[in-house]
Amino acid sequence: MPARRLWIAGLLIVAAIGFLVYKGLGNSLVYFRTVNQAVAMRAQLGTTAFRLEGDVVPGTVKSVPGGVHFDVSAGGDTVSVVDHGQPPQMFAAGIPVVLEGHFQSGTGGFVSNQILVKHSSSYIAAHPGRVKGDPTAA
Amino acid sequence: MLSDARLVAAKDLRIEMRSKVATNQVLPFALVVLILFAFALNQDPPALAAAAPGLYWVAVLFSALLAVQRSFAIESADAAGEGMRLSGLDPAGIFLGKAAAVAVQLAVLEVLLAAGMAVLYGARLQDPAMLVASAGAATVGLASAGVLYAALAAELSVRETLLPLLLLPVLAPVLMSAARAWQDSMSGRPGLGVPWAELLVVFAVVYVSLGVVVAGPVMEVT
Amino acid sequence: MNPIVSRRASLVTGAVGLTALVGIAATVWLGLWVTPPAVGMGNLVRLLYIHPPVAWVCYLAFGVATAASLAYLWPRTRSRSWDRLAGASAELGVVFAALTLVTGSIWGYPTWGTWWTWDARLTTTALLAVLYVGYLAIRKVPGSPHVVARRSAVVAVLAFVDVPVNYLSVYWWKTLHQTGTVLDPSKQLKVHGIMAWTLLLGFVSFTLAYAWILVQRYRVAALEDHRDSDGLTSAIAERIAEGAGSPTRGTPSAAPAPTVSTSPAAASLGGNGAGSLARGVSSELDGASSVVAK
Amino acid sequence: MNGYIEAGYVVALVGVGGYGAAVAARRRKLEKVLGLTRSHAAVEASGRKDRRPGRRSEGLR
Repeated sequence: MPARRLWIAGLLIVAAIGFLVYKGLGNSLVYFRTVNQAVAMRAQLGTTAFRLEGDVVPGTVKSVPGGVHFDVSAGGDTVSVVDHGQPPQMFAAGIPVVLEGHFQSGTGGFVSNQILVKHSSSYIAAHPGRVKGDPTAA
Repeated sequence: MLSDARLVAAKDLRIEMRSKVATNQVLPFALVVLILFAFALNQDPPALAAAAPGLYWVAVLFSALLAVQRSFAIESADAAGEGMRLSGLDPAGIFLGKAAAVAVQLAVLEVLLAAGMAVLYGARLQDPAMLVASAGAATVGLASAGVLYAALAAELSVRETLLPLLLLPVLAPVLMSAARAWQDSMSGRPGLGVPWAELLVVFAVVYVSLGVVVAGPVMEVT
Repeated sequence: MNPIVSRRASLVTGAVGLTALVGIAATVWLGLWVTPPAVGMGNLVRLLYIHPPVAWVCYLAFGVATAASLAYLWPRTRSRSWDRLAGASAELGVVFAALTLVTGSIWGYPTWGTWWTWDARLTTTALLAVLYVGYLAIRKVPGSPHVVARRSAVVAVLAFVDVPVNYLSVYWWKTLHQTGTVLDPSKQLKVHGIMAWTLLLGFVSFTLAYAWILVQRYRVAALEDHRDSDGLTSAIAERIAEGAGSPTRGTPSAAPAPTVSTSPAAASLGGNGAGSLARGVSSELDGASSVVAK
Repeated sequence: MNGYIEAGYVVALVGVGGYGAAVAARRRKLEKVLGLTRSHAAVEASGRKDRRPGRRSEGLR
């Protein structure tokens, strides 16, 4: 194995992975689209299924027979959602959620089949008194 | 390296032209798979059309498995493989040549399968440029990764069962990306599929490079 | 190489095992009873002390397996010991990958609301487990030791490509899975107080448990090789003794063989001898010898 | 807590512990079959300094 070839192959691999990192930072391959992205691409998305991510707007959650109504917002846009399913245990106002579903053709609302709760990787004690110091200060 | 590759590729393709195993067995197999999917989903034509890109690439994946197995089966007769490795040809050249030959066969197969899909599934082949570009990258990826693993398994008594276990997980990203790229393209939104096509190119570059590097140890005379 | 372990080495191993046991017990106690519930997650946070450490060990195990495979492939460091280490570590990696998937799934249902979703992190983790299952399968295919070791080493190195992709998937792609908790590139620790310490203890304890099991698994591999080559060595020794007879006793070639205890002779047969034999004559003869030994 | 957390702990502990115990048991059994014991090992170890495991190059490679 000539050393030069090893170098070229190695460089190609690094370049390919580097390209992936560079593009990935632009979030081009998506598991979900945020609300503002989805609203911007509404015409392109049509009624095809995709995953929508946003924060549940406090005060908009209403239980209806066979489901729940609420608004999600992200990046300054808001979409009203109707979900037909069992919201998970951790579902609450103010938290980020990922919704599996599609836009409704007429109303512009989003029909969701499943709510997934997306939580951050921060873990903050619920009872600060039990832990020394102010947990929000660290 | 490249002249060795050309030599091996020409040899493999010549053997395929004369033996016609690819045209008489692999291609009909792929069509049978395509028809079986249609049987399984025939009560729901819209679902079949929607699932067409995924089913198409599953059929291509299985055919690729047969093609790379065939690519090394032709070396097993009369210890031709030993001869090739002892001939002083560059292992990286052998790898590239075999991968190129498999890629050519797969490309022909993909064109015929796509026509079959359009007819049998009622799928619309929109944006041919995007379809061809992503399929090209996917084919190079399938062929290079496939030949690499087939070379590893070529000498084994259990290669028919072991190769799918080793190879299919490796090829899963190609299946996923190619299916997504084609889905976006066929539903008239080629823009959405661009990142998936890029991922296919990355996969192809990585496995061609890896193959050139590890071809030596893989094809070492044992 | 040597399957017999010195007293000091086994004492160190025992200490590591004991520390791991105590550490895991302490992690469980702290995790289930002492640490507070978290904002948002409540008590569901408690799997934090188990799931990430198990996932980390999975990376570590595949990393060790790959490094050992590279050391085997590199001609100057080629040794059957590296091959055994790679096999042992990969098996642990598969076990921990399975546990990562199961604990993650159990955590995902109450927190996310689903047992499984095809986001990049989960998909690549499942892929990783399958890739190394394939590696373990190719290790089991019979052949001369050198050939088996070389081809499986190549498979291990190729499979490792998925590990960095898996780790970085949560940054490259938007995933449901949260980003890294401890090894976060932004270097902002997002876990507080005793929760962070418990998590750290979990990482250390599971790493030690990995080390202990790895040593055990490595010894099993060494002992199995020893057992498999034992029969062959003693058979050869008998033949030499037969052929030599009394007059030629003391010739340099025959004398050492019967007196040497099995291990080094077996090792050189299994490693050096078998490899060159296979290259020189044919791989079938060599394959047959290891079958006979079993 | 609601069962999920406990289930997660049980799976992880049984998995790691069970696998570790199984491997250790297999090691002990092999040692017994091969007649290698720790005391035996100590005696043998004194006489095998020159046969330490180390790099074994594969000849021609």
